Amino acid sequence: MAAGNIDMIHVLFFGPVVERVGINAIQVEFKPGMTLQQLRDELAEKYPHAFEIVCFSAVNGNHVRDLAMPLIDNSEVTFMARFSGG
Amino acid sequence: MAAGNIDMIHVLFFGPVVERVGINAIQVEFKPGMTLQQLRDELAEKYPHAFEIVCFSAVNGNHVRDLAMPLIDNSEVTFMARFSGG
Amino acid sequence: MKEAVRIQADDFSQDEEIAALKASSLRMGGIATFLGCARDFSEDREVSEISFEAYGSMALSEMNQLRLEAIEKYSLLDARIVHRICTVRAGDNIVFIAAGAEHRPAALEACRWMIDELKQRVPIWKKEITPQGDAWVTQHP
Amino acid sequence: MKEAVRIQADDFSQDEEIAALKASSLRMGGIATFLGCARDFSEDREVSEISFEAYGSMALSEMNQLRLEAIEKYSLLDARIVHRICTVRAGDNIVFIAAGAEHRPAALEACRWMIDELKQRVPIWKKEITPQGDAWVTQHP
Repeated sequence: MAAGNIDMIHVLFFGPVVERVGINAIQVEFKPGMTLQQLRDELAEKYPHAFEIVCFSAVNGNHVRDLAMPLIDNSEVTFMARFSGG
Repeated sequence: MAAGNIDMIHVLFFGPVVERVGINAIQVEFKPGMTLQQLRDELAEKYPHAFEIVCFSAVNGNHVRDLAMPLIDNSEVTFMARFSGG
Repeated sequence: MKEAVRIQADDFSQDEEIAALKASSLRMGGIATFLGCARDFSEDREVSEISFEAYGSMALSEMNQLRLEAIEKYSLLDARIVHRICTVRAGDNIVFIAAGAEHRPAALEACRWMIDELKQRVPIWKKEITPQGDAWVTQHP
Repeated sequence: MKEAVRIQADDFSQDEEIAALKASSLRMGGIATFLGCARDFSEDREVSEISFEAYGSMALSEMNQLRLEAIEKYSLLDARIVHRICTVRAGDNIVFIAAGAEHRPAALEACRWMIDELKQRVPIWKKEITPQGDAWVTQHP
């Protein structure tokens, strides 16, 4: 962690989740050792209505199914509702 | 049978069968009670090389699987090789 | 608008065929198509062109029947079948099948069923033209 | 020539996409396509338009990955995937998938696999726009 800089996780929301969160991106302070599950739990507590429809998670644009995955700082994390493209 | 007229069966050949018969249409005298099988046997005796590749028969443009079908005069009959369209 | 089932020498346009298919219903959510083309066989055999012959009246009536059966069997909103009868070279279009349905499984299944059935029951024959001469294809590949 | 995998607002032409697909190989004997269109739901619900949103960078990378997997899995000669991200009305094109192979079974199976997989793994969401307001579709139909 560089002096004076707080390392962050960049969280993005899309479509139906944005509507329930009320904003399409938030920054969460990165804590060493933090897992995707911990981030999810933290956000789900803050935005329970939005997380009711969250089905998928991605880190830096890749699907992540194992929520035990440790995060690294400056990651781009997304919690997504079921897709309806096509 | 009209006086002076001999009723006929019009036999058509296509593609690989024409090549083996040497002609694309022939007339066969219609005999009352004649079945598709009898016509086939008669022609197969005359054009054995062509009938080696005959797989399907049609009468008046309709597939006929039951060769016991009696023919009526002036029918258009086709003996066809396996199809290769598409 | 062109007929939904045709035998013709000329090439066809997918855009035109799809536009015609769509014109039949605004409830069409899925359109599956199959386009058969002449393959370049030149690595195996020296086939330079492929020529098609049909028992025209029967082929057209079988294709029309096939379209109606597919519409009934898969509850399609519409379907189209076009087969060229002419001489084609590698890359040229030969056959086009399109199936439009409310949802995609019916469209995809019907499209496959139609091309499989067409090959089984529509009286069309293919001749391969090579520098050594012509040869009718008498077995399915 | 346009990229084989694209996300775009504009409509696309099947003829252009097929020409681009064919350009990759003269050994292509079968091309299967799937076109997804906006259905007119007006008999059930008053949906006048459908609007799409994507996680753009991930959607494009998933679509590229999907194309490569399909080419590998079905030994395709080439494949294309185009998805529109915009607002569409009944009858408008949404998604286009094309699979080209030497023979038809691979093309037909790969086409179906790609559209099924796209719906499962590509981050795109659909919002229905009605006179009563907008609503995101949160379940598969």
